[in-house]
Amino acid sequence: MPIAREDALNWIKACGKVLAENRDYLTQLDAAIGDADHGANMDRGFKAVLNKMPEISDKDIGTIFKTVGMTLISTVGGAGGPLYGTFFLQAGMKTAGKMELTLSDWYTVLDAALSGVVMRGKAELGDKTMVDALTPARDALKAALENHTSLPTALEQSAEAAREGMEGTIPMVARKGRASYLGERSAGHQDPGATSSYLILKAAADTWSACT
Amino acid sequence: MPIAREDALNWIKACGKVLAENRDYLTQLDAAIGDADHGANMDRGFKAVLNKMPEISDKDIGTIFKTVGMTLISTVGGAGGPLYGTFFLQAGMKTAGKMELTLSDWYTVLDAALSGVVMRGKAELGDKTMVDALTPARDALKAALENHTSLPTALEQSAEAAREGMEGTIPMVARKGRASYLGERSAGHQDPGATSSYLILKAAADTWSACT
Amino acid sequence: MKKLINQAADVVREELEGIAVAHPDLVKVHYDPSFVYRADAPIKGKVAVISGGGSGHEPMHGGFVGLGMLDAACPGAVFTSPTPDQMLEATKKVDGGAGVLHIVKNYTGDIMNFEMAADLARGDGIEVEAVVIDDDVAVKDSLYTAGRRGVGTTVLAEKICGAAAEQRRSLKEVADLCRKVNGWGRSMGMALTSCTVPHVGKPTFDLPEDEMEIGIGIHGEPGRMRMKVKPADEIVEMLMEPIITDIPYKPGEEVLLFVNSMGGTPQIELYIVYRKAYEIATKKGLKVVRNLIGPYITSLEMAGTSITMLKMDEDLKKLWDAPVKTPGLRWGI
Amino acid sequence: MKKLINQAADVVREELEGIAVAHPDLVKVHYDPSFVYRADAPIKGKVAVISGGGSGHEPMHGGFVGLGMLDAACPGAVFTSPTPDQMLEATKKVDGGAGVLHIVKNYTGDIMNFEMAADLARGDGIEVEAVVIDDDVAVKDSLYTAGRRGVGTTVLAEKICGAAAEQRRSLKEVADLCRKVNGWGRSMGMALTSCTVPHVGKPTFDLPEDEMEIGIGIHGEPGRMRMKVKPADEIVEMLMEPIITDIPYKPGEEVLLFVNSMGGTPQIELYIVYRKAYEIATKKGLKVVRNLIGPYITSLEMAGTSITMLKMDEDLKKLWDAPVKTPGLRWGI
Ligand SMILES: Nc1ncnc2c1ncn2[C@@H]1O[C@H](COP(=O)(O)OP(=O)(O)O)[C@@H](O)[C@H]1O
Ligand SMILES: Nc1ncnc2c1ncn2[C@@H]1O[C@H](COP(=O)(O)OP(=O)(O)O)[C@@H](O)[C@H]1O
Ligand SMILES: [Mg+2]
Ligand SMILES: [Mg+2]
Ligand SMILES: [Mg+2]
Ligand SMILES: [Mg+2]
Repeated sequence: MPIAREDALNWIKACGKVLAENRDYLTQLDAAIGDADHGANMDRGFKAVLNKMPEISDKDIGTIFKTVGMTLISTVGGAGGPLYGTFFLQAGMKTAGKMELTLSDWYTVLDAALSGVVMRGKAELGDKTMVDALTPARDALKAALENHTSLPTALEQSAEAAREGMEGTIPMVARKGRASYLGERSAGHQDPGATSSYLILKAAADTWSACT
Repeated sequence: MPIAREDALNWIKACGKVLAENRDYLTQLDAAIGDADHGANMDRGFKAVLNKMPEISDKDIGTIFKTVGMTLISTVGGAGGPLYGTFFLQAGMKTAGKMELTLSDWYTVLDAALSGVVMRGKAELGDKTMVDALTPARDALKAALENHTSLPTALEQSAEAAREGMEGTIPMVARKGRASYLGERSAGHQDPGATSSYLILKAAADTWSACT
Repeated sequence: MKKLINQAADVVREELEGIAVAHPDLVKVHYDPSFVYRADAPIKGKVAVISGGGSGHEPMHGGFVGLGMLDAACPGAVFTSPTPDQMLEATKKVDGGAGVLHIVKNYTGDIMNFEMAADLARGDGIEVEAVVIDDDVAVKDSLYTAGRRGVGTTVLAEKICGAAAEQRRSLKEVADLCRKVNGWGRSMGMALTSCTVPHVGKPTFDLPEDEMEIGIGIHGEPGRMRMKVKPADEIVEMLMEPIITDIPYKPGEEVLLFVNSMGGTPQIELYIVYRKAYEIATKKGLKVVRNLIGPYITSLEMAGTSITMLKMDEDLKKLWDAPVKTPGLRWGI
Repeated sequence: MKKLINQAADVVREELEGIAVAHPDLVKVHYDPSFVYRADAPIKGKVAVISGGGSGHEPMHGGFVGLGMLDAACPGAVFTSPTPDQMLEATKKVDGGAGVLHIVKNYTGDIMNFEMAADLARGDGIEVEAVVIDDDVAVKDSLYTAGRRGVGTTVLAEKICGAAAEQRRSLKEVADLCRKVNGWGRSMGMALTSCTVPHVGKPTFDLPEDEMEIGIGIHGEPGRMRMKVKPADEIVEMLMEPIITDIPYKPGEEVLLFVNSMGGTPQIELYIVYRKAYEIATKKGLKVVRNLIGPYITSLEMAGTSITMLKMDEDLKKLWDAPVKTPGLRWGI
């Protein structure tokens, strides 16, 4: 079966869980090159999202994603709020009215979500931001689509690409976001936003491993 | 020979030296039950006194002591300034015009100096102040006088009584000065002012050990 | 972590509750979304000046709400910029029909959240102008990065623009004035200790007993470089040099000199810093005609200081001297 | 020790130099002996109000010199009361012929040094009254001890007596007023961290990461007791209880509530403290009609807070509201 409404809901729940678990880890990464709040911000936002679950549990995937986006925008703040908010709003636009998603749909979703993030934050590849995790993840999906890879494998490859992208931020000198103030001192640290992006995409791969 | 002008000057110099050496020790004692300044205060005061030495090196003992008192008053501040200032002013009154001091003179001096301290600070024996070192020192001198003890021995006995008085402040609960704010918590600590008083009287015994 | 707080999660809300009972004559507090606003808002025909940012910088911004300064301020979580709905609701609450100026510090999060709020407010028919403050010379300015941070000049811009709005200048005039103040202000800061974000519970960075951070911002982020602690005079030289060599001060010009505590540095030290900063400015031929000394834009309990210089002209001097009555800044009334 | 200072021995002098260049319109600084005095002193026919004490409590007292508050302030070494010659010279400098009030905090050193100065000044033909402030309820009052310390009420007394002197009340009236304020004010403080006296170079006391001192004074002295750190609300209860149960507050009465930072506690925490203190006062039926929130009587960079309550009447309210223009406190002008 393709990714169903319930699967989408489960993914959001899984995001909430994994971000709560990694709250201190993300904050620690942000303390090194930022302001020590990324974990708390994401956790606060997804806690608010989980509180909204009852309202959206019978809605279409577009409404689900849009609600997640709106909730993140009004509860996260900082850079993460508008960026992840836009990510889910864009995902919601591409899935308006939909009750299930194929691999090709998911590619369209991630591509639109990433474009939203880039449009909002104006970061380029190599700026040491979440874009450095999201872009290879999107590209991996595209390659998987072209290679007719199965959905679970494609999701795994996408998450793996995000992980590599995330690790790839370590040597980078930040040009966007708070880490950019540190100049050369930002090198040698993993970007917190790239890390939360990886966690979210990994949660998708884990949650949807039985989808086809 | 009795205590001569030069001996008096040498005692003041010895006080300056011993208080500089014990600056940190006195401050440490004051940190425990006061405000961590007694060492710095006494050292600042006696440094100013030493700067005045050239002016008074040819003066009588009364002028020497009076100048020490005035200088301490205008440079020490805190409780120590007025108390030791008064101590030396009173000593100066009893030695006005004098070029040398006998044991009996010295007893009169210390008695007057102590009375000045008590008048100014209104502390009683057992209040955990310098009075607890000065009083037995004065009493020891009196006993020595009555027993026709030699000057050096009398001074040693007086300093030893001051030391015992100083140590006797350890178990006391302070009723005067800054340590009184601590209530019961002031017990178990040696009083800084009693300690500086002992150091000053011990310096007299050491400096005047060859006097008769 | 030792702080006079209850639960880390309640810090901002309880602070707002304190402000509400402390200054009912000056400000009111709105919760969910939370913002502080002038007790007499909206003021018909007056441009409203509002700002916002993460909490932990008090008195900025909530302490600057009142006559002659801000009409509203939106506090985010500690060191986290507020959300668009806070800025939107505050904008609606204080708009007196003459438009609203958003004073935004140049942080990616603030920029994005405030942009969203401005778009939404414009959608509701409110005229909004946003001016971004980016005065921190510790950060290299560049088209390819997030640019300079907004720090000390923000306080001065809020005072000056608030006074201009009080004179009933138009939104465009107040916004242009704000851009002028930003163009004429430069800041740099340093830290002797880290601060501790309440929900983190431990210092953001470890700083050995003999080291300091130079070129810090106001969010507990490490600075541009770490070095051995130096005497105050040398530290002040390190901060003043980049400020003065940057545009736009020329000998003979008048300046405002602002020596700020990062929160934990007491006033006795600030005056030692001011003394040297004044000496350096004067030696360079600048005339210090106004000053501000105290904890005005802080980073929780961080020990350290920042210095801001603002070039002054007659208009700015008059606006600076104009009456201000807020919990955090008051004179002339 | 990390501080923004040069040499420990130069701290007070350099601070005074900073004050001198920062506020030439308000105050002048005299060195050797050192004191800060009103730029327009002496004021003919006005009672002069002066105070003094160890340094390290800034803005008290030097920051309170100016119109409507002190005519002069004498800074001693850090935490060491000034010497008689400082108080004498300051007294002579600001006496406008109507006499001089010495506001003295109840510490043995301050009492003795100020007494000597008053005697000398009287010898010079100047009328001097001295009023001793002893408002710290952490210390048991007793005839057999040094008595209570003078803490937060001092700031309030200086403001109120300064306003009364400005109205040209007589020396006796201003002194009686000061005694009334002292009788109506009560304070208690606590510390989360010790402070470090510059010339000592290490903290006065060691306080483990999970402990606090309750009932401290303003000289870095340990408090009445040490205990585990508690939530802010419980701490405030521990401070408010002894203040309120002491004379002289009755339900229905009006009070001024003063929440003070010991130096290192930032404003965000002070408002959390204020919120609870206000709640407790209100629950006891007291009407909080005025307040003061900030670092006004500090203990270097110590983290902690003190709370002062002062019973108010119509006269005190008017005097509190009267214009004041000093580096550390300003309103109405
Ligand atoms: N301009 C940008 N474009 C994309 N991502 C960005 C941008 N600026 C910052 N980020 C991401 O946001 C993350 C920080 O988020 P967060 O800590 O929540 O916000 P803040 O920096 O405001 O405290 C960074 O690690 C980075 O991945
Ligand atoms: N009333 C008093 N009478 C006699 N000695 C006193 C009195 N009060 C304080 N002292 C002495 O002064 C000492 C403290 O001096 P110092 O630290 O210089 O002054 P301060 O207490 O003002 O900081 C105490 O240790 C005590 O011996
Ligand atoms: Mg962050
Ligand atoms: Mg002492
Ligand atoms: Mg942030
Ligand atoms: Mg002292």
